[in-house]
Amino acid sequence: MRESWFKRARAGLITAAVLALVFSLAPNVYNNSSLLFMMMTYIVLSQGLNLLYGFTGYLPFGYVGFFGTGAYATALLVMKLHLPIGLAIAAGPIASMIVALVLGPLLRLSGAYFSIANLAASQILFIVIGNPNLQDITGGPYGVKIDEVYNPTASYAAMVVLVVVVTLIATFFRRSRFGQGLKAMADDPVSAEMSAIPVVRMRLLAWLTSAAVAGLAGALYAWNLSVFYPDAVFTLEISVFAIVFALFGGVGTVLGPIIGAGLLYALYNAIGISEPQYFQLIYGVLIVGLVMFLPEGILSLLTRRGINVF
Amino acid sequence: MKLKQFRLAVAMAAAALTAAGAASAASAPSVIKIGTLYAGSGNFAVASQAQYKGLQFWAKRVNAEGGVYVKAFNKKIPVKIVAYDDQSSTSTATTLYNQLITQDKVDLVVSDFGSVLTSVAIPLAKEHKMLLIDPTGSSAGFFKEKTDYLADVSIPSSAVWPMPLAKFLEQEHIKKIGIIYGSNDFDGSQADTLKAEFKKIGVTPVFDHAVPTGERNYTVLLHSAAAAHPQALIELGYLPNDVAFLKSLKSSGLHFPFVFTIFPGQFKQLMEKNVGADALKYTYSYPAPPMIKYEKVNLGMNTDQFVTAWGKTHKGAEPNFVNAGGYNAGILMAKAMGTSPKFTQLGMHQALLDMSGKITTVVGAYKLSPTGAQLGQRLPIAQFQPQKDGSLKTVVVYPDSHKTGNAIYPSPAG
Amino acid sequence: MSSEPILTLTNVAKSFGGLQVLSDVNFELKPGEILGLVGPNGSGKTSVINLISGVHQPEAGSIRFDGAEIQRLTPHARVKLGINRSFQVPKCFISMSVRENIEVAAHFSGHNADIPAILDDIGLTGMEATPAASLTANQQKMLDLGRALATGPKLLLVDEIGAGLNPAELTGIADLLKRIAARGISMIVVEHLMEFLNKLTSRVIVLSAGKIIFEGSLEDASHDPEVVTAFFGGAA
Amino acid sequence: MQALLEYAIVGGVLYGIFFGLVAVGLNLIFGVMRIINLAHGEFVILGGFGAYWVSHSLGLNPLWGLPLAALGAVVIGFPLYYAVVPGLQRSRDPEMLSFILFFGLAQIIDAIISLGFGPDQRSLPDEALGGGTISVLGQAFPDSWWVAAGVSVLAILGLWLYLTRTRLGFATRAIMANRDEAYATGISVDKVSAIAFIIGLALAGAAGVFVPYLQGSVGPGIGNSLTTTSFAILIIGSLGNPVGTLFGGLVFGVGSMLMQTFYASWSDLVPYVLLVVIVLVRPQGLFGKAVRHA
Repeated sequence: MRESWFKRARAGLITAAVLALVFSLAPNVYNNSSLLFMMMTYIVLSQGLNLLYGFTGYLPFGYVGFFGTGAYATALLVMKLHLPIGLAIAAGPIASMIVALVLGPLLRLSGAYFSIANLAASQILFIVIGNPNLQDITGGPYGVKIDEVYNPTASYAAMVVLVVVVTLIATFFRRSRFGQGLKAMADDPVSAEMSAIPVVRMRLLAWLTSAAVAGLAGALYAWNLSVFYPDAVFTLEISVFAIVFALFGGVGTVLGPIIGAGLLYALYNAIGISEPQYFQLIYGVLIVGLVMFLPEGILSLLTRRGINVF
Repeated sequence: MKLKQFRLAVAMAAAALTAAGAASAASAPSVIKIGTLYAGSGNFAVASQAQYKGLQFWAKRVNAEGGVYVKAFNKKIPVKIVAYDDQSSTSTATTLYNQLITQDKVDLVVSDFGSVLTSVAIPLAKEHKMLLIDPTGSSAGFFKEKTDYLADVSIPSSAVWPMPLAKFLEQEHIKKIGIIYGSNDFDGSQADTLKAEFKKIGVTPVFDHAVPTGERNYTVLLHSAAAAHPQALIELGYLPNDVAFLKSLKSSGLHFPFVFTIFPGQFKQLMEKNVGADALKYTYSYPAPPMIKYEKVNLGMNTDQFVTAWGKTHKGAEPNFVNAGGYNAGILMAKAMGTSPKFTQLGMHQALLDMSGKITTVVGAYKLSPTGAQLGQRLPIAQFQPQKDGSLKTVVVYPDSHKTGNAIYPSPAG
Repeated sequence: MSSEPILTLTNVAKSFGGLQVLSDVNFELKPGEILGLVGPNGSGKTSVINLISGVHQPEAGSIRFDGAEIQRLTPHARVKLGINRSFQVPKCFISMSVRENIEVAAHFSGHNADIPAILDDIGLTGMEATPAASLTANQQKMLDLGRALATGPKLLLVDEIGAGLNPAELTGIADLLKRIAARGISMIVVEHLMEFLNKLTSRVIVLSAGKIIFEGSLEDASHDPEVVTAFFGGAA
Repeated sequence: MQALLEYAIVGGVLYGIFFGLVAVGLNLIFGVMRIINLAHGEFVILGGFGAYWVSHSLGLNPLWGLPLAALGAVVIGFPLYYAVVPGLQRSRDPEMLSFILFFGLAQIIDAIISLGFGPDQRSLPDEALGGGTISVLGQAFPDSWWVAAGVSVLAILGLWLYLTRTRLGFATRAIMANRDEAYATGISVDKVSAIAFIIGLALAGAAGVFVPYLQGSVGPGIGNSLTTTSFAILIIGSLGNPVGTLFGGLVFGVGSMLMQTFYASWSDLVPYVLLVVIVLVRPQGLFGKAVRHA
């Protein structure tokens, strides 16, 4: 009755393979690897945000909180405990999942209340981690430095792997009963309960997955950057970019966030490097225009023509 | 998945790459490319643009003379500045430094103003084996190990800035001291130095408080400080902090016998415009060139020449210290290119080291350590003393070698 | 059929923000039985259904289903035990097709549902691929019912399914509910339309201001002075 | 110690009253239209830049920024309302979509301010609002703080009178209570809502006039913190009730000042912690009836 798992996953496997190929070869063609790295980071973050927003309807405005938590967990474990970088990176998503568990009660809130409370929560993390009183523990506003493990090539490769992994997770969300259950919850949580869907548990699972993705992205970002200040990994701009990229491509799909992040981040650098202040204007207009005319993202232009978008 | 979908997936994923940009051309010896960043907005905008203007000023003058003399090619080559706006953001700066190095393939990288925006350039420069010319990033943390890829050229390491201040306070027997400082490398390392110096003479600050770098309202903090009754209140901040601090101090109606801030000594005109001469009177600061003059220089213009030349190209405006710092970075780079037998990063670094201790410029003595720190100039202490006509006179009160008058302490109230 | 009650409510009470919506509710339901639940607006009928289905939890009292206390269980756990409901305002998964609506419920409940049979029951055969969003309000009501049936319920709570239907449609629904009951599924039917209810059952409970004021046949209820006052007179 | 405590409390009351004004416009718009004006902070900033412009370019007293804010609210608010609000209210998820749309608007306003005024922080001359200090309990505060608090009380009182003593205000409250029923009773919902929208923006702009005094300066980029702080205050108070917002402002103001006085480096946490704790513990606010089942 249902297609085999391979048939269902095929689009995702192909997408992941193409992304892996593109980003593995790209540095040979274009060697600002910081830019390529950032593009991958935003693909991962947009997709991670999509896992929550696209499938459950919860828009995490403070998504950057998980990113920053992952970055700091990794950096501090290297600095303070001198853990090998691999272990320290593994701790990134764990730390962000712990934060997500603590913030779990926010999922009781609906819609905009959730978003704004999540935003406040990310600000709290930022203020606490960047607090001068905690300088001895977190480095406070003076930031952290792990240049002894600085390795742009290896961290780049790790980010390629993360892009693949997050594409496969999104494929699972898109093509599995689990994902269908999440969609049902987003449509109507009460009816979903009445379809035997364990709403609270599944929502928490999506929340944790989404947080872990951001935490891992943050961990790799910390490794790649090796010197950073709290505002570099907690700036609201990161949430904003992830939201705009995902919305632009189209949430609830696998390709949407990839296309949104890829296109817009490239545009950002085309315009943003020379005239950054115009970019904010363009983003603003883009958001307003999308909500008013294309709330499902650019991929909905295809959907409307009856083309099934993966 | 249908074939159509597959094609779509491939095309969309590939779009990211195509859009990311075209390959860049290799650098030609027909022009020397100097890459730098400036902040069009944010915390560091004002100071950063001042430094950038100083660098541009240098480039314009050099090009008017047919370019910079490069010994390795034995000819003059015009200079081109490649600059991007990092909006005071370290993450944007990271991408942009990388852009300068990998895409624009600049010949030399000059970091943006201040320690925060310089910090991210240091590992990048090291990774790409590029010499980072650092005009104003002076955090003590940068200069801990020997390196070939970092040279602080225009201002002393911020850890040594407050030494004369500590000595002056000791000389004046001021023992009850309050410190308010921005929590960033620049201000934090100065606060650390001050506290360490005080400790040596058995003084513990009666008020010691860090504020966020973005702090704009000191009203409440000033009342808390006043409750500790310090004789001297020292505020270490960036330019916007000093503006806000002095404004809050004035509107609060509080009075302290001795008030010190960093930036009025570098941006006196701007400060007078922003906070009023009234708020500045009797306060102390580090007077920086061109406020203090270096007449005998052996590289570039001396202070008076610099002020005059600047005025000619800037509608009569007076340059500030950071303008001079940007200019100074330019002339030192030019000197390095003019003396290094090889046009390589290591060659130019060696040339910068070889010049150490032999050169005085518009910002004073130049002395580069093997860790990249600048040890040349020490900043004196000056007080802004009101004159009969209501103007403020910058009186250098310490050390004796620069002294132009006596400090008025305690400052009269009202 | 056993004579043990499948559902027992004992001293159930519920309030919202200080307003007592139900107090001291006691009744039983036998397997395969259809019970009518009537009462004026705001008398607490839907609250009873919400408490049994787990959308809300009672402050006091117990709810036993199939021999076990369930008042602390989550709604989805109760669905797995065999309780389901329809909603007064249909709550379909509007981003999904008709078939997916039913599939999701069947999958998560673990019930091996006969989907073509359910589609046939609810009159949506041939519309499997239609998006739920483009169904008429009545069709959405039927889909809501179909979703409930897909979980293989032993007890079905039906909330004002007749509202807005014409007489022919009402007869059809009544026949359907009777067919479902004949399969051994117990039912509580909340309804305003007495004629419709009359076709389904003879046993009704009348609620007024959160209390049971009558239990018995519909015929007797219409002569009960307290019921008449609750519906037509006195303070609303 | 006691002097500091008194200082923090008196300061907190003034600061809090002012923040009541900052938040009250957001409250009105949310109450009437059920849309979250995430560009609220930016409208406050616009008010601040209006006052700066009036003061620096026209050489007038910055208080002329108040009528300018009202005028600006009409000029911006009227077309903005009809361009986006009715459409949003017909959409499938007005609350969430409005949230995103107004966020985009915030970005646009921020960018326009940056392009038009440059990136610098702007401040206003103290002398314009007196320049001296007024003391209560021996604690001196700048005149500007007292003026700001006074104007805030008047504005909030005015809004309260409008809502309780005028026909339009009555209609506004009817819409807050139940939009559909208001339609049914023949209230011209769009017109009344548009007026409420304009009043909301005008109040935000009016608050902005005093931001350079109370916050030290005004500049692009502080919008987010103003919006979240307003949201916290709105939730502490209650929806739709201007007096509740004043109360919320006081809780925030006094809390904030106490923290600034005794644990200054943690004081930035105040609005965020208040917000998170209150939405979790008591989503209906400390000072109101339940308006939303979360």
